[in-house]
Amino acid sequence: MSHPVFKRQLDLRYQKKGGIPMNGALIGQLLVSGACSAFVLLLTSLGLVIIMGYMKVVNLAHTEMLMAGAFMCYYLYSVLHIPFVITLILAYVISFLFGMLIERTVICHFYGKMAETLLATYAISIIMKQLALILFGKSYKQVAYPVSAVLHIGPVYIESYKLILCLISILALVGTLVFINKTTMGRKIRSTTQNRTMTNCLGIDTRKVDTITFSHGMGLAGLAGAAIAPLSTVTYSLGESWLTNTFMNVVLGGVSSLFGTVASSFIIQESIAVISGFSNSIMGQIIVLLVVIVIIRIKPEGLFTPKGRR
Amino acid sequence: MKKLTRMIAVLLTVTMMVLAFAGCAKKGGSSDSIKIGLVFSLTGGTAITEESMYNSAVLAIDEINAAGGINGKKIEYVVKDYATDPDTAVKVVKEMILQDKVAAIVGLYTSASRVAVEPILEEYEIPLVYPTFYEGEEPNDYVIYTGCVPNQQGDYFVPYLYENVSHNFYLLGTDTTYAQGINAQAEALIKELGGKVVGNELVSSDVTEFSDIIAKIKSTCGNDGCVIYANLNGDSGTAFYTQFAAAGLSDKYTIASFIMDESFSTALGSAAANTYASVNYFNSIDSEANKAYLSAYGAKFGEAKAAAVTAVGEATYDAVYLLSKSLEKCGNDITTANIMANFAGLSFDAPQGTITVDGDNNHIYCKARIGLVQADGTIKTVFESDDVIKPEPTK
Amino acid sequence: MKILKAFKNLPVNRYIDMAILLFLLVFPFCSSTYWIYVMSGIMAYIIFALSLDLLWGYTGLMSMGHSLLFGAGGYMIGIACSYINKADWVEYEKLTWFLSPLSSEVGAFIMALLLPALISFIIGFFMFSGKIQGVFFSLITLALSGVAELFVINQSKYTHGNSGITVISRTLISDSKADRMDDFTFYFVILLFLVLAYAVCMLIVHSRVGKVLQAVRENESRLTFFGYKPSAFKMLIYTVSGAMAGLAGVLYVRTQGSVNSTAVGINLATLVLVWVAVGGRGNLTGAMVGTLVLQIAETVLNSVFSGISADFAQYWKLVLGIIILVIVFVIPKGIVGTVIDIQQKARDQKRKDAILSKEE
Amino acid sequence: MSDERKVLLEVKNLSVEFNGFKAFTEVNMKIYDGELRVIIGPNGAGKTTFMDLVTGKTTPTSGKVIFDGVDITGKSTTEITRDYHIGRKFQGPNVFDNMTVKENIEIAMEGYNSMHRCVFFRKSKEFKEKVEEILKLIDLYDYRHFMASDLSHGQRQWLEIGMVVAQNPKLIILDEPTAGMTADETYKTGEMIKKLKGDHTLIVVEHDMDFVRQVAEYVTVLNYGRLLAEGTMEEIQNNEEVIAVYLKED
Repeated sequence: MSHPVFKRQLDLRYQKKGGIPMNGALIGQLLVSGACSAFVLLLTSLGLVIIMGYMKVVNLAHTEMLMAGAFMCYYLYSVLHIPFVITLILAYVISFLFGMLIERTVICHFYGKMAETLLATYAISIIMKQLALILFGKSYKQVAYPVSAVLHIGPVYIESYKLILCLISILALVGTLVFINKTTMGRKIRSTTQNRTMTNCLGIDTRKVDTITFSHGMGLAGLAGAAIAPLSTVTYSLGESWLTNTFMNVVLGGVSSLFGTVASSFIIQESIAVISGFSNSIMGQIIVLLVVIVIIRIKPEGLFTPKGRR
Repeated sequence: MKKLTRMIAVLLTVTMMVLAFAGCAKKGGSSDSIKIGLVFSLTGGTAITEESMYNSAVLAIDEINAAGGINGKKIEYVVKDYATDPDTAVKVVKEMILQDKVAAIVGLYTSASRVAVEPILEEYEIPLVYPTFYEGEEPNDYVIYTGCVPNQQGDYFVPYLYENVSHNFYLLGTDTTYAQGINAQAEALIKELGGKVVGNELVSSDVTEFSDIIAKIKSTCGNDGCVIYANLNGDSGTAFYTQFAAAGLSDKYTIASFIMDESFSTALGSAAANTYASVNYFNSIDSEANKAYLSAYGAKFGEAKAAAVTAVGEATYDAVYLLSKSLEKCGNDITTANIMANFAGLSFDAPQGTITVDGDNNHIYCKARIGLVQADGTIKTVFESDDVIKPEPTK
Repeated sequence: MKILKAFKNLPVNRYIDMAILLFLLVFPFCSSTYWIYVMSGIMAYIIFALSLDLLWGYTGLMSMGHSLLFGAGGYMIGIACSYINKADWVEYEKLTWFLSPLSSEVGAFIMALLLPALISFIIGFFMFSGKIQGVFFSLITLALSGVAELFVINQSKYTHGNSGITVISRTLISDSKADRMDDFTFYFVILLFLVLAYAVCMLIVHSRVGKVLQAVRENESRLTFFGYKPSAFKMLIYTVSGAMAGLAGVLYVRTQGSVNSTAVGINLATLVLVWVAVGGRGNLTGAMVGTLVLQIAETVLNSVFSGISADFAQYWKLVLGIIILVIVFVIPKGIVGTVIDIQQKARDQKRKDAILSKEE
Repeated sequence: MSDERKVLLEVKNLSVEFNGFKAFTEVNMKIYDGELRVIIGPNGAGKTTFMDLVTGKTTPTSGKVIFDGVDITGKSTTEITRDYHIGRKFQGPNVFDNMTVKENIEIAMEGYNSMHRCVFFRKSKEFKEKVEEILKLIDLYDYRHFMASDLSHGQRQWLEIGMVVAQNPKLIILDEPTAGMTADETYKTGEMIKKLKGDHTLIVVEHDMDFVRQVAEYVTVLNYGRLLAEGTMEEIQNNEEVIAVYLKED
């Protein structure tokens, strides 16, 4: 029979702990860590938000694109020793082209049909994952940190690569904002979202607009995948772990505003970080997700929907 | 039009009928061979870990057949993919039992799949050889467990770490029954030894971002040095090692993990260096049996793959050999009762050293080993128990 | 004669329904035990798919987390079984108050239907009174399913964490091995439930409530101008659908002999959407055909591919993905949806001709 | 028109503002039982706002809507439709596309819209007859098994009129019932509306002046959210203010 000590401990484990003595330094550290995680989450959900917000397509292949991006990072940076910055740019470009291919061959046939796009992107995600399994084999692949220094600011530390990730995240966000709000193409994208028929009547090729939007979303996913590759190992199953978080983030942020995504990334990650400081991190995750749902109930369009038309 | 619709209906019915009858086709086993079933995740979340298991099983079968088989009979095998899904595991195990009429099954990795198929084994009375180290359970009458259980790992691991590394432990694990079990065991042992548990935390298996946990570790462990007892699965585990090293904490604290194995360490490189692992087999064991095993493995599947052979791979190799020995003892009277009875007391000179099946609980006597991951990704044995240890799966 | 004429005028999918019923009735007499077992599981999944079709196909509520309700039903049986049979991992003495009905076998069965209904009622009340619509409903249900998976794994005291629970298979209510039916009998028990579930679905969709639900799908805001309260109808159907998904969960768990966290997870939730979409939604038949086709395809592909060679085995999922993609391309309305469309068009043409000739 | 007739709908000092924009300002209006009232006015005159206010889609900033002697200001659309019997036809044909014509009418039928009425619903003979009658009224009897989406634009407009009639409301509000119709169809619609006049009170909002001439008895003109004029068709046609507004439009 069971060892008595072991049994007692088993009972103990149900009164879950995880709480540790809190102090100012730890809270500061958790806030900083939370912020880093928030930027990572923002980066990984950006592509999803753009495709969902501007095209009303639920892209289930998004997380598999992250996985593909991570593999690009592995083969370009770790195997071919291409400089990291160029690797990121290449990852974006390749993913962009891949997105273009997918959009032109598959997605473009199903606009306005949510079920069909869902099914198509689901099929694509299975195919991508299985192809990765077959082509890249069953092993963990490591991408070394491009920079490894750790910065200390008072009692708080931060890894330099995390800072770079924040930077990439901000650049991707700002780049997208500039692209959407300041360029002609961006104007076309916004007007297509507002009123497709009207935009079409103005002589704008909405099909081209769709292709660009989708490809940009996929490109961002590939970029994000490449950027997060060093954080973990690269495997064909990398996408799975991001599914819940990225979709949840989009739900809270609302699909109509990128600022909403920024805010919700921070709300989710900071609260998980702080709550997990007091209790265990799984309950933290569950509580945050439920709170998110309550918030959506009160503001059904997501936290930050633009107030009037601009 | 009416005709068309009717034709469609008829066509549908016919296709379904054909399908149904196709399912009826029986394969059966022949008189000069013994059929066994292999079930591993060839796709799905744990396919990486299970690759060396599958390969080792095939290697062992080929070796046995090359040496003349079992009492002159060749081993024939069917392989099924359960895709890390317990429901699929149930389905394919039933298929192997009912359609392929296998005499015994070797395989499975996740606890969920083992738990799910146990009722089927009981119902159809087919033995399963389960080659994975796991959290321990009340032994099932139809399962032979060729992996080690916590009392063959943790009972030596925790005191070793206490003596050689630090008295402070931060317990971390994926939210699985396995990690819960071994972390609870560690907690009890640490208390008995007089050490201190400074943190105890479970994370869900899809967490690959450890900033906040690393922050907590840094804050609670302070400057005294600490063992991070991190039993994290798959992608989550590799992410933790990587980020822990990147945060520059590897010099201050030491990670120790049951789950660390060669498939991790060869991939992680320097990020895993100087961390501890504990299991009954390491790739680097310096014995003739092990060399023979690895060179045969390397010849068949490639040298690079041989470097990533893990304890579960070796346990599968043992599992097939133990099964063949048991079948051999059965002679021409291959029944489940005989197979199970013959396992008791069976010994095999495995790559890890001699292992023996404990007739009381269907687990194996094996040595406990503790390894230190080197910078090149190999795991060097730093401790080995003097003798084989009796398995206590319900402890 | 009248009956014959009515039979002739049936929509084509009713013929397919009859073909499926005939097939399911004949199937066990000409198949192996293994296939009887596989088909039992598929029939449980069909009930699950039907419950989603009520919600998605008829009411237009695309739940991306329907497995939450399926798993809730399954877990009720699991917890009851482990408690009653004192599984070796069970360390609690008594069930908490809201799980206390699980201490009896019948109580567990009732709970397995009521709890999913209650959960879906609460979620429905929460969302529909708050005007959460469209993609947000889908995403929230998706997230809930994800949360449920975490929760089930985390509450290992009752659920045995990620390892899952073993239950007595092939009984309906009893938790003792002695009451186990053989595969053949149990197959017909499930078939009976399937026919019942199908009858309930037919009753609902052909009733006025069903028509109102379709109107909700078509144009919810217009419906309020006819004096309806769409949210009440949505809650009603979500609750019914939840109970039905719970029933499917019970039957599936009883077929498999175990329940684990994948039963509430996102993976199954997505799969059931795929089944319904491949078959064609909004006609019940599609849900059945889709589930049958894809589940049989999955089983056969896995079996055939691993039969060819082990290295080949890893391709089966790839082929499955390609099949889904091809289906979505060639027949975006789903298998049955397309067939119905062809028939509808032909009938419309006939009616148009009739009207024209009358006018002349 | 004598003032002794029963007032069915009365709006008192009704105003509404959207973010500072005054869409409707202090309008007073009375509509009598059994009357057919046509409301005209240029774009942005507040016609749609008026209908939204009456049917509870928009809540007024100030003022009151009194229907059949009861204050219905601020009540929900469902309540107003169900308890006070106001039916509304929308501008574009707003029907249930993937349902048959007959099903569309059946859904709309009066008195079966509460939950328990729906659950315990059985098709009575009267019900069937009423549905048939309406189908014939809107000239879609032959098309009853067609999907609403397969009908022509004009037929869809009629279908929606039929649906509103099926509600058997005391007051029917028709928003541009002839929009997008051919001349023939428009005429047919006019006759349909005339047939309804005896049994129901109707408010018709319309642009097409030929059609207005065909059906109108008494006309209200709105402009910039204010009441511009009221009177018989003849009076309105000679009203200088109205002419000015309409000329300016053209």
